[in-house]
Order: sequence, then structure tokens, then C-alpha cells
Amino acid sequence: MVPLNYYLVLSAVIFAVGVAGVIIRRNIIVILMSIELMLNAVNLSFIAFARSLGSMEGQAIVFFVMTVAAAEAVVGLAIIISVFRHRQTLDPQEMQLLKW
Amino acid sequence: MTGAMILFLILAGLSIASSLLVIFQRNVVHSAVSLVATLFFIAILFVTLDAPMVGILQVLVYAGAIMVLFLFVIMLLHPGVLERRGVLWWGLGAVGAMLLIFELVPLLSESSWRAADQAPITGSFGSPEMLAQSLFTDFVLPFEIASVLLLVAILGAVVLAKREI
Amino acid sequence: MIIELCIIAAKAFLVLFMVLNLAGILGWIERKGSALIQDRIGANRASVLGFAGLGLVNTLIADPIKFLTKEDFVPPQGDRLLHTLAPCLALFPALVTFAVIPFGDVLILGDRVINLQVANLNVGILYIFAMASLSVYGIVIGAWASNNKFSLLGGVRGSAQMISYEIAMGLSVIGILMVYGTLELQEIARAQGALLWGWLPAWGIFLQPVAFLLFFTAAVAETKRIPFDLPEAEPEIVAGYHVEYSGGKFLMFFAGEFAEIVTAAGLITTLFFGGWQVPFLMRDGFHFPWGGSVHLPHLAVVALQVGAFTLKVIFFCWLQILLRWTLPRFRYDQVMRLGWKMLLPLALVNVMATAVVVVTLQNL
Amino acid sequence: MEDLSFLRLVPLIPLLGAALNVFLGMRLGRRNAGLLACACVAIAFFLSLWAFWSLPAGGVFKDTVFTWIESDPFQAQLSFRVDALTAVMLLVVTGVGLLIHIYSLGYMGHDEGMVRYFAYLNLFIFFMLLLVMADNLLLLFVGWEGVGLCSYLLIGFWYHDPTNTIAGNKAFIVNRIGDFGFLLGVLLLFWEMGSQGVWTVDFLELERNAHLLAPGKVTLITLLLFVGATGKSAQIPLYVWLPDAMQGPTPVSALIHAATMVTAGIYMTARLHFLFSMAPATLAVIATIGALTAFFAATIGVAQNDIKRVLAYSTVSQLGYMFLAVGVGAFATAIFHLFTHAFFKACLFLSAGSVIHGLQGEQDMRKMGGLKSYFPITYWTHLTAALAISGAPLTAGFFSKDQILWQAFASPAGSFWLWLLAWLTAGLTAFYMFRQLFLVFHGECKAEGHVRAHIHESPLVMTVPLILLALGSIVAGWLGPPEFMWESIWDPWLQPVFGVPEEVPHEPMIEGLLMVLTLGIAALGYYLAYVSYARARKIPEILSSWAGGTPYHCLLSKYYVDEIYDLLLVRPFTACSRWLADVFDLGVIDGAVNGVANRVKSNSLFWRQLQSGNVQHYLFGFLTGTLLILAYYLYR
Repeated sequence: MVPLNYYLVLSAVIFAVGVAGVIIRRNIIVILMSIELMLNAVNLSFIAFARSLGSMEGQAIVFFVMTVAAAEAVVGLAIIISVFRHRQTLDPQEMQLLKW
Repeated sequence: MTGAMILFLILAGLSIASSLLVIFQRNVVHSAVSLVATLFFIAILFVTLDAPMVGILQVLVYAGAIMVLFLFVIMLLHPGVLERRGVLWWGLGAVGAMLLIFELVPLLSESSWRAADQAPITGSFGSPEMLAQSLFTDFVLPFEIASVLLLVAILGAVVLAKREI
Repeated sequence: MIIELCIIAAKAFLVLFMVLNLAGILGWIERKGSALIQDRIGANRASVLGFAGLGLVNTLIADPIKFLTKEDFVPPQGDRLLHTLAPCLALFPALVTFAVIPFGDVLILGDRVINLQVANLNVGILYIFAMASLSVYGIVIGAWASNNKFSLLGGVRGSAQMISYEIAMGLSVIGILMVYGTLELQEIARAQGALLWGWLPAWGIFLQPVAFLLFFTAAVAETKRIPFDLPEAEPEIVAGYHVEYSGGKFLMFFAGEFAEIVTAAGLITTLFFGGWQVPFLMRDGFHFPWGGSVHLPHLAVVALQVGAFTLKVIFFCWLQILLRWTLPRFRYDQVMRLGWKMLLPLALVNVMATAVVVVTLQNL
Repeated sequence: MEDLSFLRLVPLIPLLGAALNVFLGMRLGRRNAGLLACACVAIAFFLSLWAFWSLPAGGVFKDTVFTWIESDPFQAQLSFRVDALTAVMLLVVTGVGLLIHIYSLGYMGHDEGMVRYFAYLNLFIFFMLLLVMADNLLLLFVGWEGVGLCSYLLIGFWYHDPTNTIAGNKAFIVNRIGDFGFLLGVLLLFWEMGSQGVWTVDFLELERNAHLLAPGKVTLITLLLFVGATGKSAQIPLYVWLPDAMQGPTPVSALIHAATMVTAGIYMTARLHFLFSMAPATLAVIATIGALTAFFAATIGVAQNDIKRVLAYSTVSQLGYMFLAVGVGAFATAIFHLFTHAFFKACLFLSAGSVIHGLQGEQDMRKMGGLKSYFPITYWTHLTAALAISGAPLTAGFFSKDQILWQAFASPAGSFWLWLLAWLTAGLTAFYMFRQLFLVFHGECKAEGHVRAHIHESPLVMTVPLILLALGSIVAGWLGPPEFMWESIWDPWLQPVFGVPEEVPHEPMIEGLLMVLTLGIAALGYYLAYVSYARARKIPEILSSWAGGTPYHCLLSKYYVDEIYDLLLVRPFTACSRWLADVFDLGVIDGAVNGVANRVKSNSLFWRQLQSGNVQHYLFGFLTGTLLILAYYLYR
């Protein structure tokens, strides 16, 4: 008998950790990983809601989130590879050509 | 304190701890391994929430494929230099995340829902059959679109990462 | 409640005992088998009372002792924590995978019905794939933690190879899933007890021959053994991902590899060769298609089933060892080409063809 | 009123021809493009003939295509209508147009831009047909502007020479001035009618409700409309563009600047005769301007040396005659002169063109002479048309011009002075026409050697239209003789349109006397020309040096009208525009725009610092926004 709130709060905490990771870290691979953390936090609340409402839709949506996450990770990593190949760095603060 | 509650608290503690490890370790590979652990714990949480299929998919897709890809890329690039860390941004990120927690927690707990497993469900809830039923009827269009998305992602990754095509 | 837990514990112990011992025995069989193939004697020092045949027993005890007493070496620039974690990650998935493989039908003791399978999951086969996909971490992390360029190369090779062949393996199983209509391995094993045209056991090998070839190939590749042992390929990268391992940690990698062989054999048996099924053996004895029947007591039937399963598993273990000492090693690009350009398209074609046949038969 | 749905084909087929030539002409080849254009006009001509023959006396055909503008309660239809007046115009436009198209096949045969030429020509025919077949003022205005456009395009047809494009611009701009007046007239008419509760531009409705308008307003409206007519039909003060328009190819001058387009003003006044009849003051103005223009242009024509310019001033003069007829209320007579004029002026232009063609582009009459033997057919057709325009007995001009003179003298709106001017003009006309004839075809050939070697009579494709037009110059007039000779079929034909004219007292004696006087002055003009240019070549020199040469130079320079306009209008206007462009536009308008832009830019320079290019900064901004939104939900 775990209240739904507990799952939601857990989800919020993991999400916040992901947010902190995105802002703190200077390694773009870790930033991508932090984004995965956030996605997972959201997935957790979807699954909790699905259980709480007795509906499969939450689980189906998690399935799609995973698909999108896979696509995002693949393309993101490919971009990282090609950036690293040209600039020999993974620091996002050094990848700022696209500015005013 | 029921068994389910104890299990939840253990898993919650483990997943929060491992997720903190993801962001606080300077070594990228350590971060990645911590993330795999987090994903694994969250997968177990899925299973406790009557979503075994999604839990298995979480391990299979996230831990088994996506994270391996991360590790693969880390090893391929093999960045020798450890990252620099700015105090200012470290502080800003920490404060922002704390604020986020302090704002989200009241919003999420003052709601009217109480128990996570209050809805009556059948034994096959969360099974492959049920998920497939949902995916191939209500979500068939998103399903097909997702397949196209994956195809595009594959092509995009090949185009981006390959030196010469 | 306590009894239930005890039964499960007993089943788990039994399975682990069998798997680990079989793995150990396989180490000896491999040595003797390779010697046989290469026309030499091999492993002749560990004889018991001068009788080399009993060296098996000797090896089972002597090998672990030898490994465990060696120096546990961690490279100075390596990552001590991950260096230790890696072999555990390599061994763990291989062992837990066997949990969902059924080694017999139900055992009825009094009014207690015991399912001869450690855990009956409704996602059964996906669980196996999930665990198999985790086994790659052992290689990758071990390779990285060693801080050695050869091991790193081996790790990169291993991760790419395993992910590639996982896809082909998963797709080749889809055909089986469609034919039997379930993900539970116990159900799949039971379904193979049926007879086609009244005489042919409905084993996966008969219904899905292409899938068997694909699955077998992919399974061998997953175990990273010759002809797919590119992650360790001695002539090129010394010993690949475990070049910096010694002692007990190396033993874990070593045992993990043999455990994987056993698991692969168990899976092949379950999916394609009827699992614990003995042809024409029903729960109450043999019923032959040509009319005769032999009634057997329940315990005898169960014993036959478990025995048949064990025999089949040992056969496929032996087959894999035979392959390892018969075939030459592929080149890395050939491995990738085989995985992506041969197995994957063939598996897709197999899935399509199976789908067409299944739908057609359903509509007849 | 009858519905006749093939009417729409009459204008649409030339339009189709133009479109085909524009898009496919280059592929068809020059010759085929020309033939296609001719075929289109020929079809339009035969359809017009059919409409003409099937048109009963007093009948009206109508073809409504669709409702063009609908704004309750106002409706404008895209519809065509053919009544007696339109039928005549149709025949003139398509008939003369067809002959000129055929002539062009020969005249333009070697020109690079032949496809473009025929596309323009077909487009012109389309707009002209739109103009004459329009059922309402708006549609007429579309045709009015369209023919102006085609005129501009064709004057500047050889655009490689800047003088041609300048001439085209001049024609267009001068026409714009007239069109502005015309548009004001139309709008005022529309507004005044609307204030009486009749929102319409339809001719029939206008005619039915014309009595609702106040007389003063009618005068104003008709004066404004007449401003448009002076532009299009080259009357004082806006005639200056027409002589310059001779820069275009000669068949164009014949078709557009003699036979059809320039008569649009006459047609418009005739079409709106019910309004003009209500405004006697306007009619007086029209008559005065017409007579003055006729005389004035004829005096200029006397001194011109360019073969086409003489004809251009002659056209202005003849248009003046037509307006004189309009001004004295004789609309049918004006249309009659328009009809006959179309034949002999087209014939004159085309034979001039034939000469120019044979002399490889030479237009100066002083370098011609003695061409009679080289151009036998051209000579005879030119002679016929010259006789017709001078009013030789039994030719077309004789009948139509005579009628105008008689109306100017005898009609209630007419006067002796108007007649006197017209009479003097008749003499001048004969003089300058025969001056031209003698200079070009008689005497010694003064062409340069290499030109003379190649002089040749034009091919059949050019001479046949000439012969047909020359025939027309004689026969066309026989439709409307004076009452005492034989019965006219012209006036009864147009009577349903213009109504029964006010009874002009028929006095055969006076009419005969006037006729004799006219013939006399024409003969005098002929004789003077003969004496001056065919026999004693001294007289022109004496005349030109008379009184120190001032009168001669005055005439040669067209009374310096262009220079006066330049001084009075163009220069102040240019100076004003220059000031606006250099000071007002740069300082005020651009200053405002640049000031705003600079302000925005300086602001942006500051704010764009926000876009650091660093993903993490953006993400922090994102997080801050999220936090604020959440805080709002939490503490609201």
C-alpha cells in the first residue's frame, strides 16, 4: 500500500537531480545521461499513474517515451562524435559558435 | 510498514543515491555505470507497479542498448581530460534543483490521490498481451510513427557519425 | 509459505549447482576435446590413481584452487572499483538467465504441484534477452577499467558485436513466439509435446528451421567464442577485454563464459528441441503413433524428462565446443557483415514468412 | 435585347492568340506566329460580320459572362453588348485590323521581334474589342487602359533606341493625365447616380436614369470625361503624344494611332451621348476645341518633313473634325467620319509604310521624290486616299467631311466661325496631302545611291490590303450622302442609338453652296501644292524665309508646344519630384525608418548578449521559467 504521492515525489526528486546534472556538468555525454534521468523520472510517474488508474495507457506512453529516448540518444551521440572529431572537446561551454 | 512499503523505500533510496552518483562523479564511466544502476532500480519499481513488460523493456532497451551505446561512445572518444567544473554553475544548478524539489513536492502531495494500487486490476495487467492490445489498437498510429522516427534516427546517426558515406 | 520458499530455494540451488558444475566439467571437456581433435593427449597430469578418465573430478577441484590462490592484480592506472565489478557483471547475467528455463514438467508430490522451473515469468523470453543484454557490461567495464589499449579495443569490439547479434537473436525468436503464441518458456516447452500429422513431435527445429540456424549462430556469437571471439582474439589484441585479469576475477570471466554456453544450450533445447520433452512421452507414459503404449509411474516420467533435458543441454554444449575447435576465426568486418547483412535480413524474412503462414493457417 | 453567347468569342479569340504567341510563339516560328495572329483576327472579323448581319435594326445583342463585381446594391457584369454603334466599331476594328495584320506579315517579316509584335497586336485587338463591346463604364475603362498599354508597348517596340522608349513613355504619361480626368468623371458619375439611389455603371441603366442628374453636375461630369477623350484622341491640349507615337512600326501607327485607338474618345462620347446632349456648355467646349485642333494641327502638318509626322498631324486634325461634329450634336456624323477616316488614313499610313519599307526605313520626304515609277500600286492607293481625305467629289472624305461642315454651319449649336475654321482646315488638308504626294512620288529621286539601288515595290501581302483600303476610301462614303443626292442608309442605321437628331433645316441651296465652297478651297490647296512642289520649287524657300523665317520655324517646331509644356509643366514637376526624392524622402521618410531601425539595432546589440550560444545558459533560463510558473501555481 504505497501511496501514489510517494512515487510522484520520488519521480520529482530524480527529475530534479537530472536537472541539476544538466546545469552542473561540463561534459556533454553526462548531460545527455542527465536527460535520460529526467525521462526516466517522468516514466516512473506515468507507470505509477497507470497503476493507480488501472489503465494501460500510461504504460503505452512509457513505451513511446523509450522509443523517443532511444532515437534521441542515438542522434545525440552521433552529433557528439562528429563534434568531438572536429573540436576535440566534450565541454558544451566550448561549443558556442551558434550565438549572436 | 508493509513489505511493499519497505521494498519501495529501499528502491527509492537506491535510485536516488545512484542518480546522485550519476551527476556527482567526475569520471564519465562511473556516471554511466551509476545511471545503469538507476535504470535497473527504476525497472524494478516498474515491476512492483504491475508493469513487468515495461520493466523488462526498460532493462532491455535502456540498460541493455542505450547505455551500452553511451559506454561505446565514451570508449570510442576516450576523452583523456577530466572536465572542469565551475563553482558558479555548480551552485546555480544545485539551488535550482532544490527549488524545483521544494516546489514540486507540495504540488504533488496536496492532491487528492492517495494509494498507488487502489484501482482494481486483472492478473494480466501490464503483461505483454495487454500492452500489445493497447499499442496495436489505441496507439497504432503513434506506434507506426515511432517506427518511422527510429528509422530516421538510424539514418541520421549514420550520416552524422560516419566520416565518409 | 516456508515450504514454498524452501522449494524455490531448492530449485534455485539445484539449477545453480547443475549449471556451475557443468561449466566446470566443460572446462575439462574442452581441453580433452581439443586434444582429441588436435591429435594430442591433453590435461593428462590431473589423473586420479593414474587413470586419466577420472581427471575430471580432479580438475573440478584443482582448477578453482589454482585460480583463487593466484595474485589478484589490478593495473596501477586502472579503476579498482570497476575492475572488480566487471567480472561480477559478466557472471551474474549468465547465472540468473537459467531461472526461467524449465527443466521438466510439473512434479506432483502428494497434493503439491511443483513446477520444474525456478521462476515462471509471463515475460519469460524477454527476461532472458534483458539479462543477456546486461552481460555486455562485464566486457565493456572490465575493458575500460583495465586502462589498456588492447582491452579497450576488445571492449569496443565486444560491445558492438553483442549488440548487433542481440538484434538478430531477438528477431529469430519472434518466429517461435508467433508459432507457439506465448512468451512463457514453460508453455513453449509444453506446446512442443504435440504431434504433427500424428507422428512428428512439434519441436521448434521442425517448425522453424531457419530460426534455429539464425538463433544458434547468434547464440554462439553472444558467447564470444570462436569463430566469434573477436573481443579476445589472441593473435591481434593479446587477450582482449580480460588481458589485465588474473586469479579469482579471471575465474569469474572464465566461469561466466562456460555458464553462457550452458545457458545457450538450455535455450536452444527449450526453444527448438522440445525442452524436457521426450518424443511420445505423455504424463502417464509413452503413447506411440503406431498404436503401442507403455504406462510409467509419475516419478519415472519426471526423471525421464529431466534426464532428457540434461542430455540435450550437454549435447549442445558439446556441439559448441566442437565448433570452437573446428572453425577458424572471422575477421571483424566479416562478423559485422554476417550479423547485419545476413542474419538480420534473414530473420526479418523469416518473421514475415512465418506471419503469413500463421495467419493463413488461422483463417483456414 | 437578345442573348447571343458567341459574342464573348469575339474578344477572347484575339486574347487567346496573344497568349499562344506569348507562350508558344518562339516555338511556332515567326511566320507561323504571324499567321496565327492573322487567323485569330480573321475569326473575330467573321464573327463580327455575322453579328452585324444578324443584328436587326434597332436591336441589341447581349452576352453576360459572369458577375464581375458584386457589392450590394451595386453590381457590375462582365458582359458584352452589340448594338448598331458597336457593330460599326466592331467592323472597323476587326476589318481594318485584319488588313493591317496581313500587311504586317510583309512589313515585319524580317524583324527579330515579330512574335512579340503579333502578340502585342492581338492583345491590342482584344482590348479594343473589350472597349467597344463593353456593357458598362468599368469594363470600357478596362479596355481604355488596355489599349493605352498596348499603344505604349508598340510605340516602344524597338526599345533598343532610347527615343522610341521616350516616345512610349510620353504617350503613356500624357494619356495618364487624360485617364485621370476620365476616371474622375466616371467616379463622379457613379457617385451622383448613387446619391440618386441608382448604383450602376451599366450604359442602359445610366441612359434610363440620366434625367435624375442635376445639369451642373452633368456639365462637370462630361467635361471630366472629355478630358479623358482629349488624352486618348489627341486633342488640344493633350495631342502632343500622337506625333511622337510615330516612332512605332508603321502598321501600328495605321491601326492604333489612326484607325482605331485614337477614335476611342469619339466612341466614348458617342456611347455616352445621352449625357453629353444634356450639357450644352460642354458641347460648346468640345466643338471649339475640335475646330481649333483641326485647324491648328493642319497648320503644323503643312511644314513637317517626316512622311509619318505629316500623317500624324493630319490624324489630329481629322479627329478635331470628329469632335467638332460631336460638339454640334451630330454624333452619327462623327461616327461616319470616324468610319471613313479609318479607311483612308489607314491606307495613307500603310502606303507611307510601303514607301518606308521600300526605302529601308527612310522617313524624310526631302530624301524621296520621283518614286511613282518604283511604287506603281502604292502611288495609286496613296493618291486615292489623299483624294479621299482632301474631299474630292464622290470619295469617302467628300461625304463625311461635307456633312460635318454642314452640321457645323447649320445645326443649332453650330456657328459661322466653327464652319470657317473647318473650311480653312479643308484647304490646308488638301495642301499638305498633295505636298506630301508631290514630294514623295513626283519630281526627281533624291534618295541616296545605295538606297536607290534597292528600291522595290512591296510584295502582294502588303499591296492587297492597300488596294482593299483604297477601295474602301472611295466606297465607304457612299453610305451617307447628303439628302439631296441619294438616300442615306447611315443615319437610319444609327438612329436607334442616338435617337432622332434635332431637325436641322434642310436647305439644299445653302448646302450645295457650302459644298462648292469646300470643293473650291480644296482645289485651291491642291493647286498651291502643285505650284509649290511639282513645278516651281522656289516657292517653298521664299515662303520659309518670309518674315525672317519666324512663321516657318514656328510651324516646323510645332508652335513650340512641347517646349512650352516642358517649361511650364515638366520642369517644375521634375524639380518638385527631385526635392521630394532628395530632401523629403532621404531626410524625413528614410530618416524615420532608419531611426527606428537604429533604435532597434542598438537595443538588440544589448539584448542579444543573452544568446550566448551556451546550451547550459539556455537550460538555466528554461529552469528559471519553469520554477516561476510552478511558483505561480503554488502561491496564487
